[in-house]
Amino acid sequence: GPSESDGPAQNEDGLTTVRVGLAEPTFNTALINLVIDEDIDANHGLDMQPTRSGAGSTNQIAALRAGEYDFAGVGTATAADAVAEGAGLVIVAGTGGLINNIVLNADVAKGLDVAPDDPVEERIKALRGLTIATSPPRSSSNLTLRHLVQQHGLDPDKDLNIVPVTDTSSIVAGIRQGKFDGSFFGVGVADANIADGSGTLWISLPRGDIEEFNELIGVCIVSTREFVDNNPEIVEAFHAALAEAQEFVASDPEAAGKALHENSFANLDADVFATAWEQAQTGYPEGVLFTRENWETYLELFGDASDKDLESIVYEDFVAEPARGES
Amino acid sequence: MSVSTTVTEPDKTTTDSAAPATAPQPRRSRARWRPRLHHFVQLCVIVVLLASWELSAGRLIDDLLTSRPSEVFPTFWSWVVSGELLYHASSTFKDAFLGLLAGGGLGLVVGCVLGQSQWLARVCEPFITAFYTMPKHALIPLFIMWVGIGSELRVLTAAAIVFFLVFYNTFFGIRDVSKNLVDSVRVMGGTAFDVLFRVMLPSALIWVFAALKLAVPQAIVGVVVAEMLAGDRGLGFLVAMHAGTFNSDGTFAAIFALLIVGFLVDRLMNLVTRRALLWKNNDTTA
Amino acid sequence: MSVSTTVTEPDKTTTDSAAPATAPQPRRSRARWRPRLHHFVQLCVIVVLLASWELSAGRLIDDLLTSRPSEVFPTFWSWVVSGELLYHASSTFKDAFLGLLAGGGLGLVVGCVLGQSQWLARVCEPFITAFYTMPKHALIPLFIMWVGIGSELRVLTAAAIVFFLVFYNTFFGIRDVSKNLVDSVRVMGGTAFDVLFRVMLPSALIWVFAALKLAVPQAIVGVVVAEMLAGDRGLGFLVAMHAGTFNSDGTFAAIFALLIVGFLVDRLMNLVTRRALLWKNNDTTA
Amino acid sequence: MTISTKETATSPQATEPRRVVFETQGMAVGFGDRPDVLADVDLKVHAGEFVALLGPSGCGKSTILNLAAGLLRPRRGEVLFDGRPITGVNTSVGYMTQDDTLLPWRTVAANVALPLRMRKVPKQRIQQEVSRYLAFLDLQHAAGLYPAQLSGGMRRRALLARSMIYDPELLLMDEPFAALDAQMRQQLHADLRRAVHSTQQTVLFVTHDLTEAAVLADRVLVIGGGPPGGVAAEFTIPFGAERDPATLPYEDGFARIQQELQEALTRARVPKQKEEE
Amino acid sequence: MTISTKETATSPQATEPRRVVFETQGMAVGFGDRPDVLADVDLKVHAGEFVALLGPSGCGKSTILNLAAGLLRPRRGEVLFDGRPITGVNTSVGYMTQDDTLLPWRTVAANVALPLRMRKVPKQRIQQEVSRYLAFLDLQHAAGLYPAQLSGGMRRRALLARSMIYDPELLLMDEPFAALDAQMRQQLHADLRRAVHSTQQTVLFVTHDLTEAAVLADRVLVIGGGPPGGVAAEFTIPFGAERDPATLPYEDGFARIQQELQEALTRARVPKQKEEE
Ligand SMILES: Nc1ncnc2c1ncn2[C@@H]1O[C@H](COP(=O)(O)OP(=O)(O)OP(=O)(O)O)[C@@H](O)[C@H]1O
Ligand SMILES: Nc1ncnc2c1ncn2[C@@H]1O[C@H](COP(=O)(O)OP(=O)(O)OP(=O)(O)O)[C@@H](O)[C@H]1O
Ligand SMILES: O=C([O-])O
Ligand SMILES: [Mg+2]
Ligand SMILES: [Mg+2]
Repeated sequence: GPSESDGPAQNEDGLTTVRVGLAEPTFNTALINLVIDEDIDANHGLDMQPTRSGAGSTNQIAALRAGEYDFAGVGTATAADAVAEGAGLVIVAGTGGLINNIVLNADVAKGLDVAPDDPVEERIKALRGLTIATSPPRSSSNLTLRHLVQQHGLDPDKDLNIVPVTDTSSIVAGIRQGKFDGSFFGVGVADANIADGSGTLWISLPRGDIEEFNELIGVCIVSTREFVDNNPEIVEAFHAALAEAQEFVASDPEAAGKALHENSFANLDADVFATAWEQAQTGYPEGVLFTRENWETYLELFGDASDKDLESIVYEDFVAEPARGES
Repeated sequence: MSVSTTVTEPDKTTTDSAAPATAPQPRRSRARWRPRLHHFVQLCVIVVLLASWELSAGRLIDDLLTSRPSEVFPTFWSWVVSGELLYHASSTFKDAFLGLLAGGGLGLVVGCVLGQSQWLARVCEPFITAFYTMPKHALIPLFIMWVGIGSELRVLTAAAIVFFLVFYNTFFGIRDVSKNLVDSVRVMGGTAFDVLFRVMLPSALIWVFAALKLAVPQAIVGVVVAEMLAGDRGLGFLVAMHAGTFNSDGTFAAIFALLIVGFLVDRLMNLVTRRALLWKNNDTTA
Repeated sequence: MSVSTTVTEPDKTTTDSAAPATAPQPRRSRARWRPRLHHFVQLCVIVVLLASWELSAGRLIDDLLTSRPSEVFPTFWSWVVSGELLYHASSTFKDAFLGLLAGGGLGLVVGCVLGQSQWLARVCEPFITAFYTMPKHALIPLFIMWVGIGSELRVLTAAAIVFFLVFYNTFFGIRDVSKNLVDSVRVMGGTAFDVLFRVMLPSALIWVFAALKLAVPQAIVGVVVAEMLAGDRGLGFLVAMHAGTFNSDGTFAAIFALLIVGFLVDRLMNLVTRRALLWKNNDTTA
Repeated sequence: MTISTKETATSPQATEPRRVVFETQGMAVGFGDRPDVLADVDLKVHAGEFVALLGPSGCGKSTILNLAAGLLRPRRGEVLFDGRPITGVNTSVGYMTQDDTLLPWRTVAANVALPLRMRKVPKQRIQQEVSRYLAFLDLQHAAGLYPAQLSGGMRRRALLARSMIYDPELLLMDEPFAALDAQMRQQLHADLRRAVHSTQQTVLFVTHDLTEAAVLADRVLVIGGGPPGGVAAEFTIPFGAERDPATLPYEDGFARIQQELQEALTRARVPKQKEEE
Repeated sequence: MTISTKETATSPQATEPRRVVFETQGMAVGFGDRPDVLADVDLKVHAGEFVALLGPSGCGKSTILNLAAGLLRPRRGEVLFDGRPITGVNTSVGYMTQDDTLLPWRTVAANVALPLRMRKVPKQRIQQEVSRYLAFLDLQHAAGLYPAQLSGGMRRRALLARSMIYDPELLLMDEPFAALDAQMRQQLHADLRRAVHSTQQTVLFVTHDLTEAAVLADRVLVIGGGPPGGVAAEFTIPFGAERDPATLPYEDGFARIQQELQEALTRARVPKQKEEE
């Protein structure tokens, strides 16, 4: 692949070009999309060149390491696993809490003797015996779902049937046809079911249904150790641009939502967007930080679930200075 | 190239006809296995390769990219012991086998039916060709929309791949049946039924077996790709899952499992086709 | 089956030898194309199939699962007009071609080298077999770890698949060269150089072309699977992306593109191999 | 035109009036919209007779056999079998073609048994007959082998056994030994004569090798002179039914017959019109 | 044992003392750890002579040709070419094997040109020679065709042209026409005799067809009596160099020779020991 040591180039406007690998737009990655759509990057001397592929976190990291990108948006769990295996990644921003929701097939939801507005404990226990689709084992979503049901006395291996889906292709159709009873995915996917009435929103993390997860950063932007060491000012500018986007969302969610819907989410039905944005807008961490507390919360919740030695990860090595929020 | 060794016995050189050349001979493959020089050399090759891998890992190449034998094989062994390997391998095989059965059976029937007519063949040819050559794996996302991500997906994928292989071969195979063979059976007193079951189908069977030699590995490829794209079991899932969590030991152990599978499948196919086509492969005379 | 039509002219029946049977004849494929009955029937088949698809869509089957021709073809056409199709198709072809070149070239060289020795062949056989039969697509996750998800991944995947096909065929092909052919050239005064370049390599070339007929579609499959697993361009990405966004029109349009690709590749391969193996396919006499 | 050598035939069949098994009357045949290949052909094959059709390549020899087997219809004239017109596939003949039509997936014994099995002959009877024929043609050791395991000569003998086992009224043989080497051909000539003699089999035999025709047949019809061709000459071969094909070429008079056949064959290559010019 | 027919040879070559091209002296040959296939073989081929080796299958005829081509070494004794022991591949011979060794990816002309191209003969010279040989063997129209487009007989003629074009001192031919049908074989016999006669080519020809041997050769060596076998009989064929292979069989005395060859061949099939019993 292209050598990582080629320093980022200046474009004709005097902006520094940086390559960013992103998944297809979901609300997990709304902030970085907002930065690009609203040209916030230019305010910080950067010209972000996004590549939006269908690739999951693992492939994003592979591409980053192979020198295809300077930054990539990935799930925290995948980043942590990679670092534990010696991948040498550094988090430069925490861009989202866990902006996931559980959506059930509407008929399945009706058939349960629990309602969508009953206490969250009841709603989780009601998942017993259901088939829920989510990302592959050990991805952030998968770990979170398992943890979630475990906390409420369900055995994720026995009491419900968790089916992994690598790409999101089957979710909407699957829920609609009853191929599975529900899904646990990033907001914006199964919201299509909510919008057309074939699905019922059961649990929403960005809405704050599960308090325990409020301190959790589920998605972040990473770069390589080498890039961060060689380009501290770019990393700082990158972080600052994202922080500006977060502030925009917090201060004027409607305008931010409008901008997103017009650009990155132009294909999304207006109702679907509205439902999703309603949940998602409160899910972005203040200052796009990834604090020591965030990391410790992650370890506490998921440290045991990983087969990697996450405890061996040194926070200062894992998180770039601007994202620590310690200065 | 090798010279027939059948005319060396003195009492046989007096016969005119080639008869003695055809006396059934003990077959080589039946001989009891005993280690030979090349087996030893093979062992050496393996040892040297593994040693250089082990020594270069972590020095010349990033450990994360290539793992190392001393970590791959214990991982592999732990799967063997825990039954995890058996679980995933049997899932892959089961789905491939079902796909083979469904796709192969359907391909055979449709091929036989359409293959009866020269004219039908000409009409269908471009469609068959297009589907035959098209990368069927690209249908997997569509299949996911149709049947979800369970066992059905993997079986359907394998079946779709196998169907076209077997159909194509049966279709063109059955049209390749010698008119002379058919005529000779009719003159002998054979009915249309005799012609179909005693000439057409057995003739096409060579082609079907040729197709199967391709189809079995392809069925496994189909299942493995489907497992990588979606699913929670099987050898393809094992590779994707370990690669997906940057576990190179596991990735290589899973690939090693697939290598063994490849080898065994090849040997098995040789055995099966050799038995079934005994009449074809046994030409001991030149 | 078809009867030779070469002895019907009166002035030829007087010749003893078979010479007249071999006078070059106008080739059928050179005849100017004109529509025939079966072309019309083919058109009908297409129309009927599309019509029943259109009519059943949304009634018998969920629109989301099968889309409908009236939506698929406008989508397809819009890609043609916008150049999107060209962009993705040329990406797929470029990567497949590079993979074919790299894998084929390397396979040819390594096959030639190892194929020289009977003994080497025996030693290597089990390793070759295992890698040959193994589902190479399972290496994609590993390749992703190695080279990322860009063009390199797709080229590497295609190359890995093609390498084994070409290598295998060259390796066993070169060993299949008739000893008689080699001896005859040596007796005529041929040097070792003559034997390699005038006998061995041309002999192996039949095998290489046989391998290519398999390898070209396989290279495309490899690239498409890689595009589906990771990437941001190519026909495989187009399928996966549209299926992934529940856009069944787009999914079918992309699959339709692959169908056309399959058909064109087959025709192209026939053309190329027919030209290259002119001497082999041209047996006009029985 | 009937050229007959002066010597009298020694076999009784050659002189007595006999039943006609196969006969064509004013027969013409052709393919598609092309002109006739054969026209005005009148020929007869009597019961117990061994008739050889000799002629250059493409003159229509195989076509005549296909007519007899009912695989082809004449354009004009009559093609009669046992006095009745042939209307469908003629299952009263045995047909041994030049190509190998043994079913490759059946052993020799199963191949030879096939006509009887299709005629629903009882199993035990089949076994007896197969053994008898295999033994007669020296194939008993090859009973369990597949065709691919046989030499060319053995394959020919197996085909012969299969063509004869159901006792067809007429045995059609289309250049059955053309692909074999001289030695093996000699051996099979002997086998064939022996088999034909002991079963009194009627044979219509196609060849373009004049020695083969002379060595085997009671009567040789030279086909040619076309297109459209016909029976250009007819020879009666006088050496009797118990002749030995291996030594026949060294007997007195044989060289004469060969030479006459050669001349007739050469004439048969020239189209009729040219001959008349 | 030398049986010579009484008639005197008419060609001058048969009587004059001539240079010996190929010779074996007390030669023995065998394969691996198995016993000798041939032993105590003394044979000579003189310049301009056409010698046929006749013998049953497996007796070692091809082995003798391989020795002459330098593709095989004797176990004992001498194998001399032009009086010198053969040490490597003998490029002074032309070798026409039973199998088709035309390179299938080269046209007829390119195949025939091959020996000259490898001998670095000037391009123009090559073209002339190729045309000459193709015309001589009636292949001029097939120059641009690939072997797969030829009939069996044309392929044989192309091989013959390729084996002769570089004017080898000795032409080795191993059952070159065994796979052809009788008619084509006859034609090629005539072509071969004509070619050999006009170039005064020395030939060592292997066959197991005694008529072919008698029709073509000046001298026939019957190989057999093994294992280990040797030269079991020798015949001089008296019909001279300008004979016509097509009519030779009808000449006086030919049947006699055939019969004698047949007897010698039959004896050659029996191992020596048994003969002595
Ligand atoms: N099915 C057919 N369609 C068209 N023409 C045919 C067909 N069968 C035979 N012919 C033509 O009829 C003529 C006679 O063919 P036939 O096969 O009977 O010749 P033959 O005497 O058996 O020749 P050979 O000795 O080469 O076998 C030939 O000119 C041939 O081209
Ligand atoms: N390369 C070899 N290795 C072992 N044995 C061989 C080899 N070549 C020939 N022989 C043996 O030597 C003997 C003579 O073989 P050769 O090929 O010379 O016979 P031939 O007279 O040419 O027979 P044919 O007429 O069948 O061609 C045979 O018994 C054969 O088995
Ligand atoms: O994308 C995730 O890995 O959750
Ligand atoms: Mg014929
Ligand atoms: Mg030989």
